[in-house]
Amino acid sequence: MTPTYYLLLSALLFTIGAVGVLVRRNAIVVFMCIELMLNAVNLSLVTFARINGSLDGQIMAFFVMVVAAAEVVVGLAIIMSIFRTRRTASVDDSNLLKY
Amino acid sequence: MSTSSTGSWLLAALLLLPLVGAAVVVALRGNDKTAKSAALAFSLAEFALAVVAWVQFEPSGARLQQAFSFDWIPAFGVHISFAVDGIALVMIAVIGLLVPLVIGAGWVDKLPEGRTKGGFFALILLEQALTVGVFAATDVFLFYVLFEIMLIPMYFLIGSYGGARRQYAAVKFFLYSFLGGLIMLASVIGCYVLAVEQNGTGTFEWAELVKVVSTAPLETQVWLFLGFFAAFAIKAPLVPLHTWLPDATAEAPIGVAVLLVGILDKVGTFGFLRYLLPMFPLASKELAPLVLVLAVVGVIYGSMLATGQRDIKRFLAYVSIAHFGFIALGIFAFSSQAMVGSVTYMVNHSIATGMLILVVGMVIARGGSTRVADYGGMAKLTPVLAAMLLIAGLSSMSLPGTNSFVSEFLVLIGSFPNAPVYTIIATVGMVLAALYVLWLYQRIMQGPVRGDALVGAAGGPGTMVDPAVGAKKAIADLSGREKLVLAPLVVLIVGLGFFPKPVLDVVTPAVDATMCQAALADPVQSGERQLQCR
Amino acid sequence: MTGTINLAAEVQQASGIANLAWLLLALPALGAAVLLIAGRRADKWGHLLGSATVIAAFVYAVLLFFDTTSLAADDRTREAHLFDWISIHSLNVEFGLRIDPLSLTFVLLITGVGSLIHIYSIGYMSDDRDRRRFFAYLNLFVSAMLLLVLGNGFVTLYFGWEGVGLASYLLIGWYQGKDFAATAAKKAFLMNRVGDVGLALAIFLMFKNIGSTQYSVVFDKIGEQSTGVIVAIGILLLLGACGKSGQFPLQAWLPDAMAGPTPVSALIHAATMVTAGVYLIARSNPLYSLPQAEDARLVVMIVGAVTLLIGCVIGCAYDDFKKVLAYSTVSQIGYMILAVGLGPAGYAFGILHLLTHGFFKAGLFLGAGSVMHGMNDEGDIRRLGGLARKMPITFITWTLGYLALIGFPFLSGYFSKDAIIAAAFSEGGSRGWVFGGIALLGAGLTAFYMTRLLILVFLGKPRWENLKSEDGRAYHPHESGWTMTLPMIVLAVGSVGAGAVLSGMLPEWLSPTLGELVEEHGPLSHTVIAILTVAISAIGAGIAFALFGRREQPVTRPQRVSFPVRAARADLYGNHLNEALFARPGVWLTRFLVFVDNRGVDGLVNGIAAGLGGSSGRLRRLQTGFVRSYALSMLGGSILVIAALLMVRFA
Amino acid sequence: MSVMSSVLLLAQEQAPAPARAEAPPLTAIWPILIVLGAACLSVLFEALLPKHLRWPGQVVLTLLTIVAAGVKLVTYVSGAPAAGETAMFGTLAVDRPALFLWGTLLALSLGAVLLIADRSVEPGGAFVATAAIRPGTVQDRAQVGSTGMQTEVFPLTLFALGGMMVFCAANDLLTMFVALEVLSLPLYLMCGLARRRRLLSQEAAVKYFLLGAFASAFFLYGVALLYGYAGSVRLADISEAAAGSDRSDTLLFAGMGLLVVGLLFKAAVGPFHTWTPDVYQGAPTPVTAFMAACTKVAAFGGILRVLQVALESTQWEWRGVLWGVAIVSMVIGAVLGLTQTDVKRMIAYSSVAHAGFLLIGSIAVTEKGLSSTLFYLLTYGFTTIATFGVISLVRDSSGEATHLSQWAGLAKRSPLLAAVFTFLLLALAGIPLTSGFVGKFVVFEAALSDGMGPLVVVALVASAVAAFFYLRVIVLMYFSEPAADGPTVTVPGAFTTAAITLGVIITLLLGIAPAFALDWASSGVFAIR
Repeated sequence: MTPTYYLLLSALLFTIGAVGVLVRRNAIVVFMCIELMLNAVNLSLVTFARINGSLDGQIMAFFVMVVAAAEVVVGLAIIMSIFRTRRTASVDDSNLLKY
Repeated sequence: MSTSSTGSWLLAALLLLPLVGAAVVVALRGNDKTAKSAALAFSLAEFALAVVAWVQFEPSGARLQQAFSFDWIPAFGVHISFAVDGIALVMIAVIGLLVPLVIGAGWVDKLPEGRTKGGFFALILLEQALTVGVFAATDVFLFYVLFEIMLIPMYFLIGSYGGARRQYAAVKFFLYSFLGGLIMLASVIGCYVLAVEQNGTGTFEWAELVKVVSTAPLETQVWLFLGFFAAFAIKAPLVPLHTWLPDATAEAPIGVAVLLVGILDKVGTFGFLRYLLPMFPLASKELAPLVLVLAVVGVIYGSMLATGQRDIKRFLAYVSIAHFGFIALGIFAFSSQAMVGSVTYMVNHSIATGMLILVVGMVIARGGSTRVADYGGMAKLTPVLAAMLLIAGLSSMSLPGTNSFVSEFLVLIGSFPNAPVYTIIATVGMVLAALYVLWLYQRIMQGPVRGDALVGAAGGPGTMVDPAVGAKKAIADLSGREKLVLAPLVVLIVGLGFFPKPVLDVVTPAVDATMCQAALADPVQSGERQLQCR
Repeated sequence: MTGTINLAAEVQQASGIANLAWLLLALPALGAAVLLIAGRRADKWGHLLGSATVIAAFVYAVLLFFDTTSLAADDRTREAHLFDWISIHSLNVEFGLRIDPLSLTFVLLITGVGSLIHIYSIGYMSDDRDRRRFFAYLNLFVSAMLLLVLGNGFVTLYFGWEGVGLASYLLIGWYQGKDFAATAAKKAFLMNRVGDVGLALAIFLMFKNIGSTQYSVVFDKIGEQSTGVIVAIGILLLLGACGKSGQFPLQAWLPDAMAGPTPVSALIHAATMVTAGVYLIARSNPLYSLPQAEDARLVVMIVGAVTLLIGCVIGCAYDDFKKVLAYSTVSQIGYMILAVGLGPAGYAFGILHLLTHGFFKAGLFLGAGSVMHGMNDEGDIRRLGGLARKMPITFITWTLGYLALIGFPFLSGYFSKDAIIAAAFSEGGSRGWVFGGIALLGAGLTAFYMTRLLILVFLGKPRWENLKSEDGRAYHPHESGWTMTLPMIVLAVGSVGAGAVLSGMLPEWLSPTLGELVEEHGPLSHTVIAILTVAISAIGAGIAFALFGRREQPVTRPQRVSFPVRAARADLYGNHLNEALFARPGVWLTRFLVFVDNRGVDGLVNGIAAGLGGSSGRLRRLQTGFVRSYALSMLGGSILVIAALLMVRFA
Repeated sequence: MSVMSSVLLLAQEQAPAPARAEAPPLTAIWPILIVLGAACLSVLFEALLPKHLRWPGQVVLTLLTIVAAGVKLVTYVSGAPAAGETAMFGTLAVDRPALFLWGTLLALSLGAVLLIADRSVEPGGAFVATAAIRPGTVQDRAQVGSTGMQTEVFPLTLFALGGMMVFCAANDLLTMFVALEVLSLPLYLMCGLARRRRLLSQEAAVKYFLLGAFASAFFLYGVALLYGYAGSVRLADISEAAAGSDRSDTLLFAGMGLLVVGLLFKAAVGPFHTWTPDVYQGAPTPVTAFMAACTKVAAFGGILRVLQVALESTQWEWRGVLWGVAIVSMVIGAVLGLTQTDVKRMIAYSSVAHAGFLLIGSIAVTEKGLSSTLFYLLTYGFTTIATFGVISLVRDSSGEATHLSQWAGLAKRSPLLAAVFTFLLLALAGIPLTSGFVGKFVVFEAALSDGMGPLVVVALVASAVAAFFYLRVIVLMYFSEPAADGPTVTVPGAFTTAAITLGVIITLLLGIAPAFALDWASSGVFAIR
């Protein structure tokens, strides 16, 4: 089977993630969707590495994971602080800043 | 590199003196009295300098004199270079003349609370310095810079010292001019790019750019022309880009209105002469009909609207719009008579309309209203004021014997051979001019006494007042100071009406040079004369 | 044509006394300046100075006259160059004076009559606290008028032309407290400006085609121009003349001008300024004499004829002393225009009639002034009557002027008017009959309305006895002081003798300027015409006697009158016409334009601003504050970008 | 392979580079090393120093770091190869533009740090003592009064700064991605640290974080696709591949699109600007200043490099698209700014408009385009820093008074501040004799000479429209009567004064005598290795 399917899959995952960001209200879930997008990218990176026959893609995937982890740390911190304040994790509740 | 020619110190002084003055006046603003005196002193000194510069000027000499130049932004070949030709010289002289008068006229005006005379006059001096710079700049970039900076003091003069709707007027004025300026900026850069393409290194020196741009193909010239034209047409202003002027004039303090109409607007027509014709000869010829139409429309439209105004100051604005129509007509009729006429028109309009505005200011100071309907029969109370209004009016309807006649006559007779139809229409404007001037004079000065303030002073409506008595009442005739302010203008109005030669002699060579750069020739040739470019 | 050539050739450089010609302008101008600047300080002696300057000018004019007569006829055209006024390359407008028989004639008339009227005004304005200013204005007028006739080019003429217009504006609006006076003044100036446009355009045409505006050059080269140009210039000049001289269609301002003090009416609106049109056409005779100018001349004649009829007809119906005289002036100037329109055959007669008219019409006006002075400024002739006994001198002088005007044999009018009528007939053909006939008819009408005036004012019952003037005072008619009667007497003498004296010598005195007087012989011999004229005038006077002399006249004008009278009372609807054609449309247009400017032009600008503001206000609602909508907009944006990129690449 | 090793190195840069066969030339990248090293050091400060020493210690350290980095930079520049060189095995391209951007970033961050460090304007500084405390609670009210502040902001700043510097110099996309995160993550946190109005602050942080992460996902996917296209993430390789290859262009252009979107988001270019107003308004003003100035510089540094190095050969495809983006950005910025009622939001929209102008310069793929954009970044950065510095001074009882209505008649209360702010606004509007004008001028000049006339005209009209809302503030300050309970203007402490003065002076200097800066900006082009 050709690697193209993996590419399509990763595109699909990426899209799902993006759509998730748009439709889900809970900040945590939204954040998880973003993680999903990153991992979709990882998939395609690895696939391309396979296609191009070089390791760089795979290594990049590791980097992405690291960065994602860092993001999680920061993100959860922020989300926690606002959750403690508002007693809700719904991103729609925080819209004091507008217009 | 920095170059300078004889008399350049004069020009430098002309530029710096008002700046110093502004600084000093600001420093003194704590005490109105001293600040006022300082401002007056500086403006008078500036005027003296201008006179000296005029005397120093060699009409038969080089096109640009008293020049000096420094590098500013070598990367773009931008210089700080100033010089005057005949046209710039007369305008600078007019500025020098008007500013002291404006200061004198504003001597006792009441300002909005929290504002000091010092700040007011300092801004005026600053504006003076900038306008002098605009007329004297010989580097297009520098010209543009000053052209924009010039807006800021005026913006504050209108905005903080003006009438009820001053905010609206100030912002409108600024945005109009700023938009025009930005469009011009596009053209300025365009010219520069053209220069880079042609001789590798770009320059903003006016003389250089003229060489480069005037040889560009028609289409390029048209686009660049339009960019400059937009800015100048807004400044001048030509219909239909004029609507900022009535608001600005109506809201600005009298003195500022004088500077606005008498000096700032002239930058537009000056730009026609200094930039449009020499830099874009082909485009100028191509688009002349457009400008002529706008000009003639302006004459008729402005005159008719003037008669339709209820507010005296708006009236003044529309009168100027009509006059600017004449000036534009003269410039784009492409004959040296008409062009000289336009330049003298710029001078004379500053004098005549300047006086008209000042006199109206004195009327308003007495009647306490800007509505024409609040006045009538004032001549009985203030005969001298009436006489002044009439003189100013007669000059702005360009009656022979007043300065304006010479210029209007030159514009019309010079334009006729090339643009007969436009000229005929404009000539009809003469009748309208008489109409609006006499209309205003009748409404304010003649007939039975009208208006609360006046009737109060005259004691009962429509009563025949004995001026001796009227003078004792609230409405007094001109004070010594006011007479002193108006006297020089009256002298000039009559003097230049009979002996325009001094002005004509200074202006004509510059106009010839412009005609020649634009590759134009007189329609009516007196044979022996042929143009030689300088 | 021939006349023109040697005209240009003959211009001499002024020398000797003629070099001082600028004094003619300077003296009155100086007087005016001093009086205006000195202000109230000059109240004491202002009138004296004012009169003195004009009298001095007159004296100098007389000297200059004899100096000129001492020269050979061909050397009598002289120019004095004062300074270069406006000079740019091909355009050179010099400020110079042309001293030739024509201008000298006018100078004498202006300064002469001017002096008399200054003297008269001393008395007439004695109780006006602004008399000084009045004299200043009069001086200003004299100076401007002299510039008009003395200038050696069309631009200097234009200068004087507008100058007298200004003076006339100031003097008509003298009683500026009254709205009607102010309005009349404005009207006069505006209608004059309309004429001036014509004059100005004529000047532009000269510059375009001939390259100069100086008489010498223009008259020299005018012959080489195309017929179109010549006719155009001719008609444009005529337009100017119509404005100044109250000729059809610009006649409406002259009657209103009577709002000014009577001396003004006498000097400006009878004797001098209003005849400037005649001067202009006579001055331009080298143009009008050209065969190509035939059509222009015809137009001139038509205008003259029409005007003279209009004047007479309206004159018959008015009840205002001065307005009747005003319309009489209109029609008399009509005669002059007709005369100069006749070309070489008529120039001299036009000027002749102009002079005699200057005498008797000024006299008539001064008489009217004297009457009104004695009658609390009562101008309604129906409220006068039987004043002959009360003010004998006024009566006699006035009657002499009256006789002169209606052309009583061997008084001045007889010579001048008959000459014109004869010349009109001698035009020959149907034209001759038409214009001659009109002129003849005019003579009859003139006699009629003047007689009516005479009867209603001086003869019949004193209808004023049991009336009060509007300010409630009773009338106490009395003869005026000597300063007023003296000028009247002098002018009366003039109106009696001037014609006889001048008719002989004037034509050949003027010939250096106007060319030789061409004597043509029409279908009727001069004697026949003379008899005819006298007869018709007699008939006119007779009818007037029949109508007004025998019956008692109502104090108020009868309202139920026939159409012609109503029409005449309404100035033959001239004003209505102006109203309908220009004034009202103008007002409407102005209102419309003001609307357009506010709502349209400025509205557009503010509209754009408002539009931006509004759209901004709406667009910022898109910034909902919801993260997810932001994310959506980002996603949408990126999809667009990518789609666009791919489209650009693959399309 | 090289990528891997280099990135490993990058990850442990604070440690001196291990001796290897070919020792990487560190001289070029000392500034980065210093900044990142100091960042770690100041983390240690947080951990070890006693509370009362932290603030002074951190401030001193941060300022020293920036100065030291600056000195290193200057010393290097004097002897740097004109063509530029690569460091860290080609992951970093240290060329003239990069050096110029570094200089700009360091200078700007100096100003920003001064603002951040100020504790006199807001007693105890603009930052919350303990971000963990819930707003509205007793402790919260207590800590508003307390003069302590969260000094973690300093290491965060330094990390962000380091990330930005790497970002401008990154020579391959992976480095760029990592740098992007290194500069973004601290900023997310810093947004949430405001002492006053903590709800807004936290909301800003959340929004910025979620959207930022979302955008970096796009960026990353773009990287992946380009990697798939070119087989390498090196900019040079990508441009080579794009120049001539038979691979499917779909990958190229989809990747390019996603990549560019990620960058445009950071640069706050419309329509990817939606986070800007909210975050600018909610974040503590000093942080806003830092973001507005430095992030823009870094982001456009990256955009310039990507467009001019990697995508240069395909410019005819993407240029039209970016034209559209630039126009949208300018229009959004100018139009939406008109009706803003909050000064910080207004400046945010103005920054969107300015991003549009900058983009014009960036898509002119010429030396002029490069140098003009660099110059514009310099001018805009300083003006912005000073602007936010001034904004932070206008306060009332509840903290900063950012609502425009509170600014009415300010000129009467404190003429000096009004004058300074007016000058800065005029600079933003691009009035001559301010740096703003010269910046616009050079950018438009570059655009015109690259045949983008229509775009320039649009830009000019947009800046005329934008001028209106700057004028509106001036009108408010000068021509309106002050509100009765209007805000007071606190006398700025030494730090804020220094920052504002720095910004104003440079704004004026670059307006009057821009020659030297222009020469620096045009001293060289990107090194393509």
